[in-house]
Order: sequence, then structure tokens, then C-alpha cells
Amino acid sequence: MAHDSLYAQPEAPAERAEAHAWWRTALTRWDTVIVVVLAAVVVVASLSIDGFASTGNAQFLLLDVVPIALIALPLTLIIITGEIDLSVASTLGLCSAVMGQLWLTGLPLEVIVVLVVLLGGLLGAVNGVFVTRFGLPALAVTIGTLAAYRGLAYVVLGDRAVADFPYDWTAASLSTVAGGSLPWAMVMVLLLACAFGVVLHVTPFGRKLYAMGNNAEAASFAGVSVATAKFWLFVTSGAVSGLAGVFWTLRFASARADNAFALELAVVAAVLLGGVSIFGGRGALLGVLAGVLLLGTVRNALQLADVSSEALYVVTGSLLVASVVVPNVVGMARSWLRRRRRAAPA
Amino acid sequence: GGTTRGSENGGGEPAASTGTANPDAPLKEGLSVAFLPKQINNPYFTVAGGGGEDAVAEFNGEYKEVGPSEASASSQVSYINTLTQQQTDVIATSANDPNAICGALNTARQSGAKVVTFDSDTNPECRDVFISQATAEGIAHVQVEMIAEQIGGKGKIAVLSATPNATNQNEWIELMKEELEKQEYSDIDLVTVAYGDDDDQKSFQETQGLLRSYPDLKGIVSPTTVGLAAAARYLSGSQYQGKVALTGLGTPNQMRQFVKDGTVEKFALWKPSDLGYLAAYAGAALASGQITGEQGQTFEAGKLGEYTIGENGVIVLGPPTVFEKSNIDEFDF
Amino acid sequence: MASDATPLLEVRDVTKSFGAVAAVRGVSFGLFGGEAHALVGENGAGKSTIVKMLAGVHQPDTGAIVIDGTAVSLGGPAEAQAAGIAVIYQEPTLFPDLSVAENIFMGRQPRGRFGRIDHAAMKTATERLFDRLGVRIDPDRPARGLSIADQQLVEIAKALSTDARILVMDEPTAALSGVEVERLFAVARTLCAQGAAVLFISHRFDEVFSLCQRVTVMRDGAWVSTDPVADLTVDTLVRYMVGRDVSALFPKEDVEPGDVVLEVDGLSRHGVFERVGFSVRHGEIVALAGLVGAGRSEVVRAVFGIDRYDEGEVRVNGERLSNGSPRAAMAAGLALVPEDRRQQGLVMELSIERNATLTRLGKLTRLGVLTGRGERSAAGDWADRLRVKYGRLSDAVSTLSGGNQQKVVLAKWLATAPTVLIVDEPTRGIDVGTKAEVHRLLSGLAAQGVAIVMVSSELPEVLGMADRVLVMHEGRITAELGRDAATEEAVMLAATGQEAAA
Amino acid sequence: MKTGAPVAEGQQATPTAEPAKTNGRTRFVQRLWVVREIGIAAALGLLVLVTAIDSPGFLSAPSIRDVLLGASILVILAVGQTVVIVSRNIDLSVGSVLGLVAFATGKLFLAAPGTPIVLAILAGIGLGAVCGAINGALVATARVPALVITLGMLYVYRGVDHLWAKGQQINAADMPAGFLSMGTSTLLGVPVLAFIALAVVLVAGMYLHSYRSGRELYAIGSEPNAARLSGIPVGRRVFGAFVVCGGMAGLAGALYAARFGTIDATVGTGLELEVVAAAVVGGVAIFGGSGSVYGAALGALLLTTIGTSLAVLRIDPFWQQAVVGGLILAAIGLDRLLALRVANRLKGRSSHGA
Ligand SMILES: Nc1ncnc2c1ncn2[C@@H]1O[C@H](COP(=O)(O)OP(=O)(O)OP(=O)(O)O)[C@@H](O)[C@H]1O
Ligand SMILES: Nc1ncnc2c1ncn2[C@@H]1O[C@H](COP(=O)(O)OP(=O)(O)OP(=O)(O)O)[C@@H](O)[C@H]1O
Ligand SMILES: [Mg+2]
Ligand SMILES: [Mg+2]
Repeated sequence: MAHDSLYAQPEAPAERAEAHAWWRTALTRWDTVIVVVLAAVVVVASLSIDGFASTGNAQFLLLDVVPIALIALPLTLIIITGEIDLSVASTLGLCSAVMGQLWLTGLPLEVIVVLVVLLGGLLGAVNGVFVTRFGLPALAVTIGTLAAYRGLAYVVLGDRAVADFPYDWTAASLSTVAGGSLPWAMVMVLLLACAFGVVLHVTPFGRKLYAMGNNAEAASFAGVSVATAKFWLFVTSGAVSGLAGVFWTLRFASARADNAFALELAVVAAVLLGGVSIFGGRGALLGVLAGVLLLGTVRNALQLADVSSEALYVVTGSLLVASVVVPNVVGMARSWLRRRRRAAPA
Repeated sequence: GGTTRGSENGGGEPAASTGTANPDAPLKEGLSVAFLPKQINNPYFTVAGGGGEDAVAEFNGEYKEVGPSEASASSQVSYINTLTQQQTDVIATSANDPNAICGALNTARQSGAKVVTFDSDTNPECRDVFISQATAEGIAHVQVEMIAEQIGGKGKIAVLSATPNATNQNEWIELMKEELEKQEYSDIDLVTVAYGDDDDQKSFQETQGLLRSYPDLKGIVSPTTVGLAAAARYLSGSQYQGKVALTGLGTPNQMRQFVKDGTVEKFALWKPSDLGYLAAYAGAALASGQITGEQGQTFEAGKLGEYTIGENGVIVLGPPTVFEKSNIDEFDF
Repeated sequence: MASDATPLLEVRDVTKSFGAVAAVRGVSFGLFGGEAHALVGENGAGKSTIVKMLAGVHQPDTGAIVIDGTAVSLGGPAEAQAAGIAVIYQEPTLFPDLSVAENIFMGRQPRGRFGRIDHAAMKTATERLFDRLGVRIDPDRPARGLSIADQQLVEIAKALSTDARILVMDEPTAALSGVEVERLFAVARTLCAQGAAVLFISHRFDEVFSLCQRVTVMRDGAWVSTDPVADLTVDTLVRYMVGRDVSALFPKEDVEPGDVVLEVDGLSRHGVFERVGFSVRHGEIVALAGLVGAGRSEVVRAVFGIDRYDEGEVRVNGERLSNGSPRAAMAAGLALVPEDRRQQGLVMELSIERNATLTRLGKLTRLGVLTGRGERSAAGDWADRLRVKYGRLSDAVSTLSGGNQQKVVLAKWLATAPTVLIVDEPTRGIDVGTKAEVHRLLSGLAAQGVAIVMVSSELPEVLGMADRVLVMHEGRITAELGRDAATEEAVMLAATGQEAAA
Repeated sequence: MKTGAPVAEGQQATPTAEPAKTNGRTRFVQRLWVVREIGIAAALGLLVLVTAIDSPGFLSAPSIRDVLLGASILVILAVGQTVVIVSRNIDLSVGSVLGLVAFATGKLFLAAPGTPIVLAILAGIGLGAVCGAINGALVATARVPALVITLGMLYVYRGVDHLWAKGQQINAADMPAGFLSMGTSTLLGVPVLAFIALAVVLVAGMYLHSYRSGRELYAIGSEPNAARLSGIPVGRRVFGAFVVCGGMAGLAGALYAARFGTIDATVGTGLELEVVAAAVVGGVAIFGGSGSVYGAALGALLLTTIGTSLAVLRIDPFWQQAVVGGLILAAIGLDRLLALRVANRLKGRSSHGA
């Protein structure tokens, strides 16, 4: 109940019922809205910005969004259950550092990759234990592990950067399908997205995530094991962040403790832009993918148009604010109009 | 060090030296020159970029400066990719990570761009030339010389560096240690290296920590502008002012006050604007075919005169300038 | 005592709808200074909605609230307070992190110099209030963890502290024992004597008759009558309220009970209930009766595994059920329709079909995947069987009326085809017609051999539906009455603990 | 180590549960509220002790002065953040607001070198309050979650800062000496900044404890629906909390300019999570309703002292952040433990007479 909406009006339920009816359709539509906006941005940019529509640029754009897209997948599920994981970027950094350190010890990379992903899962499990067993707020816990994991990354690798990963691997991280513009890494993201999408949208587990995000008590009355589900989501989030760490390290051929520093807020922003409610219970994976791509595309297009990186900040922030304010204000305006209409004949 | 980083996705080895150099080729007009600093809005790079802009204006090119707001290699990669798409002729960059931006730079070179690194190098196989602000030896030498002079050639000193993985600083510190091995410095004892992460508050705290844990410290060397300014501010407000010597690398504007109030006697730095100026000319020379980056080639760099490419494609700007009370007011950067 | 003067407060032809639900339809009555006025009606009759309009929480769609002869518009709770109206809401609205004293004086704290809150004065004032009510609650303790009864007392103290001219109390006594009720009435009578008007809502007729001078009856949102209490008997009041013969509402079919399915043995959850034991047979409806707070809900929650119990055991068909696992209970064929449908029964923002299928998603999958069609047909099936009125199955369940929401909760659990169905207050907030439907449904299920445990605070429902009645008082079963022995008096006596266990 | 004292006390104070013992229990409960702060203070003391044993100079006057100086700005930010968090909101934009105001202060002195210091600080507070008002207006009127809004505004304010600065750096030489000396000078051996922070803590502490609108913030955070039913103007109060938080960030920004003298557009980047961490370590419940500015201030002091101590102890700099993270986890875990204990002691005990 920590999440009951603060600003629902006193005459709540009925008004809310209407608002919700609207909200639901709006939000099922928010996916569409954001996909349409994305398409529009792509079309406009292709027509007006030199070099945007080239194969090479598409490849770079997609490569750039891979880590955020990867991490956003499990984070979407976590936020839908009403929790949050801010430690993802630090998990990525620690996994990258450990990957470098293990490479120095001479282990084969195949083994290292598996170990690193497992390590990510373990780090996620720590978050999960704190949140589900000790009942601590996820925001506070993951701020703590955000600092702790990044710190441990420095402890592991210190000031060193490990860079001599084999060419085959680093090249593979950049390679594209049939030499076109679709990186294999993006294919991996899309496959994972399909898997997460299936789990979220058409399995009993996914249904239960929405239920517990909206009303954990009612979910547990219906026999849903809320704590267990959340725990495994944190584990998944950690493991996928570990995988993102592997990609990051190979793509930049550089394992460093400060990799992906401060990426967490960008990921959260992308997820929220995709229409996922920070209070849980609402959102869809398609919207999140579109949100991630929208941020990446806008960034890329503005860069090509020589818009300064400062303006990018303003654009990102405004998009985020607009994504929550606009639907709400429209909803409030509608119900106000409806009330006026109802009152008028009386 | 890496073994294979230089290679880029699928494509063969970048053409490090295409064709032969023609020292007499005229500088092309209308060259597009992009400066990509470690971080945009960083005053040091703003000044360097200003030098570059002047140079580009002199040879009638198109200048622009792009870059990330935060000093990260991954964002630099994305900007390099953008510049590649824009078919920029010359990319002058200062690397946040010697390895991470390598691939992107080589892709840019394959599509025809000339890459000049300045201030902070990448691996040599990823760029055409590197403009070094001074030789690392020169920087190490001048700093050791300054601190030795200020503490009377005797006593404990410490180094306050930038981040623990800053390439430049680490190289200089290594060379300073070698320099200190010399007989004339045998009474000087380098006790520790602290890291202020190029963060003002952290550097401030680290300075304070140094003085707490080594009460008999005689001097501090801070080979980074942020660290030097923060340390100076700490000393100027403490009882150590004038008792503990401080020197290193800093900008005159930041240090003016501390030189005048006696906290700092002298410090050094190259002129960042000259660094940018030279980088722009080197890029233009590369793009015009005057040079290819081979050792021994020479080119004319406007008002700075003639430069010769050294080993590994390194071009050295010159000895650092030492700033002290008598000359500091002549500089504004 | 009834005066012919202008009423202190008058509700004049007010109407209030929530979406499609007309909660209040053209209700008028007046509150006179020096009088206590009762408002009675079935669940969902619209009483609390009237209260919320007086409190400024809701604004009437039409009609007006008139104070001292002038129509006022109460835009919010603050304005109602300023107009001299103090309200005790049906559900306690306390701040769990703040102290009891602060809860009482929030927004009206006594102030000392520089406008600073005088904490000591606030504490003394709180103690004085509690003295008047004859209770001892530590003013400095946080409100978190107070029992429902104590929470209700704090609410009462809060309302008294305002020295309001109009005191509105929505079921203030629901959680209180006789002693506290008497103290409360004494205070209320004093206030009346000082010229204040009191609006009192209760489902207990003895209280209505002992405190009030006048009573207004509501049915399905509409005004039925306003009469002096002296002119009425309980029977006439009930007839006004329900509008027809009560017993006709409960068409319990006679069923020959089968074998024992559910056995509860010596179940204890310390401090909540002690050594509760009973058994239920196939086809039998066993009612758990008692006053609010007797611990009935806690018992059924523990049986179903929502809460863990400390001692005892639960057996289904002779198999012991593991403690604290709703999943195990569901696997054994149990179903629990919880008392609070908004909090516990439904996920309000999800669609009707998502809610209806939440309990048996696993069975609706094909190759582990839910195809929308299977869910929709399963949900639609049940919605039709229970005659739920809905627009589309994909509408949020929050858009349904309360009765239809309750049907969705029932659908959700009936769909699991339980052998033991536990229903906690199955007809709370359900309108008269629907209530009969629910009763017919329960009765029909029993006829099919389902064992039913029914917790209900409505005595007529208990008497009409149950084969056997277990009466609880303060966490213990105090009587077990067969259908014939279960009379209103017998149940009430056992429920108030005035009679040794039968 | 932090739990030791309260538990022992608790056992003494609650041997029975009879209403007659109410007084003893009252004291116990009151103590428990205080204890949250005592726990942090004890941790702080322990840290100082360990550091001082290793390096006695740590307890010298100048050293303490340095610690206080270092903590002042974070304390002020944490106080503002606490005001918002108790009302069940959060402000992630404080780092950006601080940066923006610091730069604006520098610009002010560049444009009008003669500006009186007090005026400059007031201008800083004003600008911060405007930023806070924008956050508050969006949160309270558009009724959207504070976390999303302030995350968005974090980017917006930072972007505005960068756009304005365009790579410019403002140096000590550009600001009046009097202003800069305020950043480092001392009064009776205590830094002026620390006095300002102390004043802020005391004023905010008194406001939250002793004024109606302050208590209403706790009420809102504790149970928003009940707050509305009690007639508390929820929207207005939340708006006010954001304005206060913004104003504090503004004050901190102006003081930052005075203290560091070198300002560019990156000032304060990433500070928001540190501020939230300080509040959380200080026992402020992230979902509102409880916690005090004193706790938050101690939390900020503790985090800063850790930074300084680890530097003084010459602990491997790479360990520092890991230690900070571990400490945050320990602190919230401890807070939870205490809350559970309180709940257990109060559970199942009817406190009114029969
Ligand atoms: N906020 C709301 N939104 C939608 N419907 C509502 C709302 N509040 C009340 N209702 C509906 O209005 C009707 C009257 O409800 P109200 O709470 O006034 O009943 P009541 O007479 O107080 O019942 P009880 O005796 O159970 O307290 C019910 O059908 C209820 O479901
Ligand atoms: N939140 C709570 N905190 C403390 N005690 C509680 C709480 N809720 C209920 N209780 C206590 O638990 C006991 C049983 O309450 P329960 O709700 O089970 O009663 P009930 O007979 O089911 O009443 P209802 O008709 O309201 O369902 C009562 O003594 C009540 O005071
Ligand atoms: Mg009611
Ligand atoms: Mg109950």
C-alpha cells in the first residue's frame, strides 16, 4: 500500500473508476503512441538529416542502445511488480571488472562469460534477499548496492583496464546480420525481448506480476507467492545486467571498473518513457522497447544534426516528464469536461 | 596492452599510410575539422578547441566541436560514429580510454577521415598522429625540478593525481619516480600517491587526508588541474599555507589567486590553445597529403612554425610553460 | 424533545451517483439541535455516502446541504470542519506513524508562543478526552498497531475534540463493547443537552432505540421514512428497511449432509483466537456469527493459510493441510472469498477477465501459454452464470458496481470448483436483489455437495442460510446452535458473551 | 553494535504490559524514536574513534573543522530532501538544481561584481525555490509520481545549466573575496558554513516538529487518504515541501560556489543519490511518515566523515565506495529491525483499561 496514488481526489473511487477506464485504453494506446512517435522521428530524421538513413548509422544506433535495451527488459518486469532496481549499472560495471580480472587469470572466455552471468545473478539475489526476506524498500536497498557494487568493481580491477580480449570475440560483438545494419547483439536483444514479452504477457507468471504490482495483498489472497516471484526477478535483473556487462566489455574491448557509470537513470528513464507506471501494475514490453529506441534515435538524430549534447539532456528530461504529465492532464481534462456536461443539464 | 584491439569489425587493417607524402602539397581549403574532447564544456578543452578554431579559420576550413557532457569512452564512441557518418575530414580527439574508442576511430579512418589525437592518446595503430602536450619525460622532469627547488631538495612529498586509471597521470608519475631515483634527489621521499578523481571535493578531502596522515609532509605535486586547484584552496585556508609546498599542472586563471597569496610559488602547463592549434594544423596536413604520419616527416603549423613527426607518430608541442608571480598575468586561460 | 425550530442542519433532496451507481437518490431530512438522529438502512443503502457529503468529501450532484437555514457548499473536509461538522468515518482514518495525541489534534494542535505546537497541552487535552470516554490509551504511542476498537475510540476522541455543533458518527460502535458504547452514549447525550445535533448510524437497533429521538430509513439510496423513534418498533423498522418479508430472501434448500470434509482442530493464533475447532460436511452451510472483531475473519484466514496459526491443525478429507500456504489450501480444494473485496478480493485496475481467471491460470494454458480466448471464454462463462452486469470483459473491474464486483470475486473462486468454500461477509455492500441471488447460489452449491463456511455479521442472513451456527466471542467459539435452536436472541446472547457456552 | 543500547533499555522498561505501567512504556517508546538518531551518532562516534586511534591528528581542531566544512553542503541538501521524503515524495533533481544555482551565483558576480553577499545567497535560494516550485507544481497539480517528474527535471535542469555555461568556467578570481572567504572562514574555530547548516537543521527540525504545517507533512506521508479526509490541503503542502527542498538546494548551490570557487556546468552531478542515501542512513523512511532532519543531518555527516576517514586512514581508495554502500545497507537494515521491534512490543497489547 505504499503506493496508493497520492493525488487521487477525495471523491476518488467513482472518478477514479472513470479515469481508470480512460487510463487503461490510453495506456494500451501509450504503446501505440510511442511506436508512432518513434516511426515519425525515424521518417523525419531520414528525410532531413544527412547520413541518418545509412547502413552504418543504423548499425551504430542499434549497437548504442543494446545495453540499455537489455537491462530494460527485466527492469520492466520489476517495475511492474512495484519495485525498482537501481543497481543495474553497477552490476554491469562489477561484472565487467570481474570479466577482465578472470581473463587475466587465463580462463577461456566461454567459461568466463558463464561465470560472469552467474555472478550477475548472485548480485541480483543479494538485492532480492534484502527486498523480499527483510522487507526493505527496493529503492533504498538498490541505492546501497549501487554504491557497493561499483565500489567492489574498483576493488577487483582497481585502476587497470583489461583490453586484450581476442579479436574474434570483440569483432563478434559488433558484427551484423549479413553485413547489413542489424547487429547480432540486437538480434539477441530481440530474442530476449520476445522471451520476456511472452513471459510477461501470456503466461500465468506474467499475469501474476501485474496482479501483485496493483495489489500485492489481493494477489497473495489468490495464492500468488509474491516474495518468491520478486526474488527471481531481481536474480534475472542481475544476470541480464551481467550479460550486458559482457557485451559492453567486448564492444569497447575494455574491461574497466567504471564501465556504464550512471547508466541506471537512463535505463529507468527509458522504461518509464515506455509507459510503465513507477507504482507498478501497468506497462507493456513493446512500449519499453519503443521507448529505448526512441531515446536512442532522438539522441543519434540530434547528434547528426549537430545539436549539442546539452540540449539532449533537456530533450530526454522533457520527454520523460511529458510521458507522465500529458496522459494525466488529458485524463483530468476529460473527466472535468464530463463532470461539467453532467452538471449542466441538472 | 592489447594485442588485437586495433582491428575493426570485418574490415582489414586500416590504411595507416596511404600513398606517399608530398611535403609541398598545398593545404586544402574547406576541410571539415571536428574536435572531440574528453568532455565538452570542460574549460581546458574549451581553450584547446579555441586554438583549433583559430587554426581552422587560418586555412579556411569548417570547424566544429562536439562531445559528451560526461567524460566517458562509450559516449565518445557514439560521437565518433556520428562524425564518420558526416564524412568529417579531420577528427581531433582526446581519448577517455585508449582502447575503447579504437575500433570506432579505425572505422572513421576507413571511411576517409584523418585522426589526430591530442592531450590523451589512444593506441598508436588507431590514429594517424598524436599531439603530445610535452614529452612525458619533460613533464615529469619539470615537476620534480619545481618541487625539489621549493622544498630545498629534501623531505617527504606526495602526489595528488586524478583518477587511478588516468593514462597520462600514471605515465608521468612513473617517470617522476624514475627521475627521483637520481642522485641529486636522493633526499626526497615520495611517500604516497592519492587520487582525487578529478573531482574537486574529493581532491580537497584527499589533500586534507594527506596532511593528516603525514604531518611532516614537505610538498605535494598534483599533475592535474583540478587536483592542483583543490589542493591550493585547501592549503590557502589552512595553517599549512606557505609551509607545505605545492606545485604541479594547472591553468593560470584557476591558480592566479593562489600564486598571488603565496600558497603556490610556481606551476607549469603547456598552452592548451597551442595544443589545439597544432592538432588542427596536423590534421589539415594529413588531409592535404603533406604528411602521412611517418616518422621524420615535417609540416608547417601556422604561427607555431615547423614540426617534425617523431617516433610512433608523436608530435611534441614543446616544453611546458612555467607560471609564477612575475608572468602569470600575461596569460588568460 | 423534538422541536419545531429550524434544524441545525438539513439534507435537502440530495442525489449522488458514482458512474452508473445511484448511491443516493433524493434524500431529505433534518438534524435538530439537542437531538440524536439515527440513519438506518441495509448495506449499500447510501448512508456513508450521505456522511461523506456532510464531511465535504463528496459534493452532491443535485440538492443541497443547509446549515442554519442557508445552503452551503462544502468543497472539502476543511470547509465542513469550519462549518462546525465533525465526522467519524466508517473506516478509521488514522496516521499510523504519528502519536495518538497528534492523530486527534492534527491540523488543530494547541499552539503556544510563536505559533509553535504546545505538545504538553496537546497531551493533557488528549488525556482529558480519554477520561471523558473512560478509556486509557497512551497519548504518546503511535497509532500503528492499535486494535480496531482502539482506533475507533481515537476517532471518537478526534470528533469530540472539535467541539462541533453537528456530530456525525458512521457506525462508531461497530467495534466497541457495551461498556464503551455506554460511555460514548453518555458523552453524546451531554453534547445534545448542550444543543448539538448528532447523526448516528448503526446496524444495532438497541443502540438506535436507546440513544436516538428520531430515525430516518433509507433503502437502495432512496429516502423511505423519518419518524420519531417512539412511534416505531424493531419490526416496522426492519420492514421499512428491507421493503419486504425478510425470510423470503433466504431460499435455503434442504440438503442431506454427506461426509465430513473440513476439520479444524484446536486452532490458536495467540492474542487473536484460541482453540477454535469445528467441522463441516459436504452439502452443509456452517455460519460463523459474532460481533465485528470477534475474530471470525482471522480464523478463516488462518484456515486458508493467509496467516500462520500457532497451534492446532486443519484437515481436508482427513489430510493435514500445511500451515500458512494458500497454494496448498487451493490444491486441497479450498476457496476463500475474503471480506474486503477492494483490498483482498480484487485487483481493481485489472480487467474483469484477468481477475476472474487469476486463481486458475495454470489450467487455462496451452503449452504453458495463455491464449486470450481460453481466458475470455472461461471468464465470460462464469460472468454469465452469476449474471454479472458488465460492458466488456476487458473493462477494469473498478468500473463495476459493488455488487457486481462481489460477484466477480465469487466467480474467481467458484471457477476453481472448490470442495470447501469459505465466504467472509459474502453480501457486504450488495444490493437487495443481488443478495438474494448470492444466497440462491450458495444454497445451490451446497445442494451440489460443496461444504460452505459462511462468516456473516448479518443475523438474518445467518439465520436464514445456515444449517448450523457457530457463535464467536472474543476469539473463542461460545456456542454451537443447530438450525432450529438458532434464534436471534440465542445468537446475540452468545455473541455478546453474556451466556455460558451452550 | 548500534542495537545494543536500545534493546537493553527496552527490556528494562517493559517488564509487564499493564496499563498502569503506561508511563514506563511511554518513555521507552519515546526513547525508541530518539534511538534511531542515537544509533547513527554512535556509528559516527565509533568511526571517529577508530580513525583517531590510528591517526591522532584526526581529532585536532583543524581536522574537525575540515570535516564539518565538508559535510555542511550535504547536510543542507539532506534536510531539504527529508522535508520532501516525509511527505512520501522524493526529489531526484537536487544535484542539478545545486549545479544550476552555483553557476548562476558565479554568473551574478560576473555580471554585477558589487552584489552584496547576502543578496547573492538570497538570489540562489530564490532560483532553487523556483526550480522546486516547478517540480512541486508538476507533482501536485498533474498528480504524477514525484520520482518520474524529478528524474526528468534532473536532466532538464542539468541541460539548461550546460546550455547556459557553454563550457565556461567561473573561477575564484571572478568572485568577491568576501564571498569566497565565507566558504572557508571560521567563527570561534567553527566554519561559517557549518553554522549555516546547523541553523538550517535547527529551523527545519523545529518547523517539522512544532508547526502545524510541518506535522501535516508527516501526516500526508503516513497516510495520504486519511490526510485528505482530515481536511489537510495535501496538494499545497506537497508543493510547499518541494519549494523548500528546492530552496535548500539553492542555498547549497550558492554555498558551493563560495566554498569551491571553481564552477562549471558539471557541479553536483550524481549528488542526488548521495543525498537520498544520507537521508535513508539517517533513518528517514523512504515511503514517508517518519524520520527527522536531525537523523538526516547525522546521516550526511556520517557519509562525509567516512570519506574523510578513509582518506586519513589511507585505506585503499578503491574500497571506499564499497564501504559506503555496505554502510547504507546496514543502516536501512538496522532501521527496519528497530521498526519491527517497536511493532512487536506494541502488538497484541490492548492499551485501554477494561
Ligand atoms: N466512491 C464510490 N464509487 C463507486 N460506488 C460507490 C462509492 N461509494 C459508495 N458507492 C456505492 O454506493 C452505494 C452506497 O454506498 P454507502 O457506502 O453509502 O452504503 P452504506 O449505506 O454506508 O452501507 P454500509 O451499511 O455497508 O456502510 C453502494 O452501492 C456502494 O457500492
Ligand atoms: N489491524 C489490526 N491490528 C490489531 N488488531 C486487529 C487488527 N485488525 C483486527 N484486529 C483485532 O483482531 C481481532 C479479530 O478481528 P477480525 O477482523 O478477525 O474480526 P471479525 O469477527 O472477522 O470481524 P469483521 O466482522 O470485521 O470481519 C479483533 O480483536 C480485532 O480488534
Ligand atoms: Mg457505510
Ligand atoms: Mg471479518
